[in-house]
Amino acid sequence: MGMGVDIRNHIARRAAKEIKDGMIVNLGIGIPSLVSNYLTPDIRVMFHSENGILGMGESPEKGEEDAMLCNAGGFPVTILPGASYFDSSTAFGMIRGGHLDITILGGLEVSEKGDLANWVIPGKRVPGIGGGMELAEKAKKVIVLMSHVNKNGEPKILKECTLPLTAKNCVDLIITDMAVMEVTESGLILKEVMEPYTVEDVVKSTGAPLTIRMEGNEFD
Amino acid sequence: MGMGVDIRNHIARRAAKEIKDGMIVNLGIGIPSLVSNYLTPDIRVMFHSENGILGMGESPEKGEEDAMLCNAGGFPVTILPGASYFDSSTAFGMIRGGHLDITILGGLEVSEKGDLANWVIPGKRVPGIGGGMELAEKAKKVIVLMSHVNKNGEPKILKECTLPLTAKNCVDLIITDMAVMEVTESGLILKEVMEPYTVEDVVKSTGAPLTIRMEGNEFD
Amino acid sequence: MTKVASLEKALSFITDECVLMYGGFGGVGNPPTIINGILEKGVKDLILIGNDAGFPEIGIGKIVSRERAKKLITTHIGSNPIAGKLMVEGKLEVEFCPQGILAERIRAGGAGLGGILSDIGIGSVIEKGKQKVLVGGREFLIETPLQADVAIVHAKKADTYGNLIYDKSARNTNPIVATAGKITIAEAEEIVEVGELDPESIITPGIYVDFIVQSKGVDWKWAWE
Amino acid sequence: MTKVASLEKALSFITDECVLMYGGFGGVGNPPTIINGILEKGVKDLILIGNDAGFPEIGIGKIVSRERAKKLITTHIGSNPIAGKLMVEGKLEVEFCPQGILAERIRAGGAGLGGILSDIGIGSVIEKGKQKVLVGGREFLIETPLQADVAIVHAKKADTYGNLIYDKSARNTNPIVATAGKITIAEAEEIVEVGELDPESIITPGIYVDFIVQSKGVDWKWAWE
Repeated sequence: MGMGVDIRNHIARRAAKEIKDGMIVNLGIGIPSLVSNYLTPDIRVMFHSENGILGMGESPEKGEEDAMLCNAGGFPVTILPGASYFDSSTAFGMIRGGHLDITILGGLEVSEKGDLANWVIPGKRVPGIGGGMELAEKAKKVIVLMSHVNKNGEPKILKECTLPLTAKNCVDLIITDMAVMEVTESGLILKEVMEPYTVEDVVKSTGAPLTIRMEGNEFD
Repeated sequence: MGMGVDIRNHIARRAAKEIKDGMIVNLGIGIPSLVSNYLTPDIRVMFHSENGILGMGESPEKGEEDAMLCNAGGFPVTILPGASYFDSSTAFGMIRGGHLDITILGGLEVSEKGDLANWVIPGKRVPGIGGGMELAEKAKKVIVLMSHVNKNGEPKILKECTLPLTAKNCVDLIITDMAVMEVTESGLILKEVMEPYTVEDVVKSTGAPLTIRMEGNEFD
Repeated sequence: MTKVASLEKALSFITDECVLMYGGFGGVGNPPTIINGILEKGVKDLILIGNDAGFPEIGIGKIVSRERAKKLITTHIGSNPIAGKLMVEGKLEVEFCPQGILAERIRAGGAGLGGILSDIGIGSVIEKGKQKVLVGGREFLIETPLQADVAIVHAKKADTYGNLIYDKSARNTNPIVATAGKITIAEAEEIVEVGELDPESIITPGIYVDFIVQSKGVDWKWAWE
Repeated sequence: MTKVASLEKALSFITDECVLMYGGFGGVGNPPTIINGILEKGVKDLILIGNDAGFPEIGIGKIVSRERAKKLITTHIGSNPIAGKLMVEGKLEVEFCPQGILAERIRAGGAGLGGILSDIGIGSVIEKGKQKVLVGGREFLIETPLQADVAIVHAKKADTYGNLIYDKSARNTNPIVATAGKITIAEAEEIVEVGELDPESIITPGIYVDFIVQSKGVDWKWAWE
């Protein structure tokens, strides 16, 4: 997405605030995978992985990797006390059964109705669907982390997505380098604006109407 | 069925001959449950139970029962080396997946086409279907053990069953107190006659035509 | 963050007319402490879902024998003659399902599937009231998923997060039942701290368990006694 | 009665154009010794079924990269760019399936179900070519079962009857894949006598396994290296 490391980490830090003690959370690849770095020690979370782990911990130290203990992306992880292993059909049974409190995913486009497109760009190679559809459709809360605009400066938050959908009406919260927006029945609510942007910057960079209802204030 | 212990054991002993080394076998309740007593030590069999055991052994000694180790009938069992425990959905996945070499079941009626009725007598209380349908439909070989006639002396082996069916076209072999009969595409083959009966006795007590093709001989 | 709860707390979710699913097979693996608690609390008109009706004085059978259930979705009731008597008298509605298909319907309920396609019982009374589909030229019954307001299971050990391991054949239907409750209550013979169970040995991940109750142990005579 | 076999014997069942299902997820848990054996034997035109295409030089990825497969039923191929290139060039037919639904289709194949009903991907490209049914007023896709001529899995330990236990997250799709082969071959890091595995700890009962091959161990660099 061409965002610097600092901005990516900033988005991840903001997303971490959505995670409460005791939650079961699945993190997608990319920026979402950074979120676990920003949890405070009082927040005990069970991280879920599609390949069959509940209770992932931090990445191992270099040299301490275990070839038989990896996350869904194939990268080495550790486990925390209380963790369990199971097969992938069980891992997805948990997802479809509605047991995930939050999934945090990357996005290519999000519509004002909460439609998510994040799996294929026409004209580019199709990488496949993976577990994204199930996570987007079935997690209790879906948070999308992405850059606010594409590399041509065009909005990625739109009235209607132009790319093939991953799932309809699934996104609850969008966190970008510019803003935090909630998806509601009546459209998008702008809740926070990131430094150094202004409300006007955000509105200009968003392809759908925003209702402005910032923390502690109410504009309309 | 009003058959004496000796006759029941005799039927069970004959059924045991059908079991070959290395087979996976499920025994129903009643006479079938006696079959395991008649296996010779060279025949190593994995006994399967619907509640989630593969590799059941003999009944425990009195006083050695384990309340947490029972067969599908709720009676105490033991396990052999190589046994495993799993849940009931897996136990039936094994059955439907075609992994059972033989199931030995009781019967109320069997037709010449191999239809089996063994679960409900109209007018009597319906006990339920249990796992019998899946065993009868999906085991590679289905052997039925029963008395040749009912308590009124009427045949239980018929051209068509009169009772509700457990499964159609499923029975491969019938072993009774009078005879051993194979079910084939072209009807029932009488293979053996039990002491003290004659071929004529068997034919008279059977409600379907029998082709007589005894061990080492051929009559027609 | 412990899920260990008093029996009273756990029972507060089990109320008149609720859909109660129970683990166990032939009495073995039914959770005895919770079942006795239900009887003592006086809950009635339960809709039960489980493998069988136990024995008259063993396991779930006690709830059936004492007429605390109005409906039972199960595979057979032969081991509990009182269940059969109540059925004939019209005091207990019974819906029979082939045993492995009941297990799959429970699993489907827990795993968020819309149902399964089955060829078990085609052409028999099992078809009654069920939708059929033709797939690849073959006919299948649509067997719908089963879920419960409350699922109760019996475990050998639980950690305080609700990870469960079972005891030999008392595992039976418990792992699938544990997945299919809106609320799942596990009765455990032993409760240990998080981290004490080998992650490889856990059969039911704690994600499925909402409350853990200390078992008072098996209190009945067994079927063979 | 031992199922331990030579690699050569096991490979005799894996022939040109056969349907080969493989356990593993992102390379982890693919059986390396069997995969290398397939490459050395020169088997071609395989129809592969498995979670992903591995990495170009890791696990099942090697079979794809070396153009030994004509078709792949999978969930994503993003980690193996050569798979994407072959797909675009028309040299590899790829059928995509949502990840959990692929797992369920494999499980259904192993468990003798006619299929499952799924609401994943309704209204998307996933619907393409699939039957739909309306159950209780809701629309579902019929997802059909998957089986294979040969299923290959990787285990930590096997006993000579074929009971298997797995190693941490390398378990992933292996237990379901083990159930869905007409012939199932397990590659095990360690082979022990019958009776040495705790019956409670066995994940794949030996009933599903036809042959056991001694693993030569993981021979590749991992994705993160």
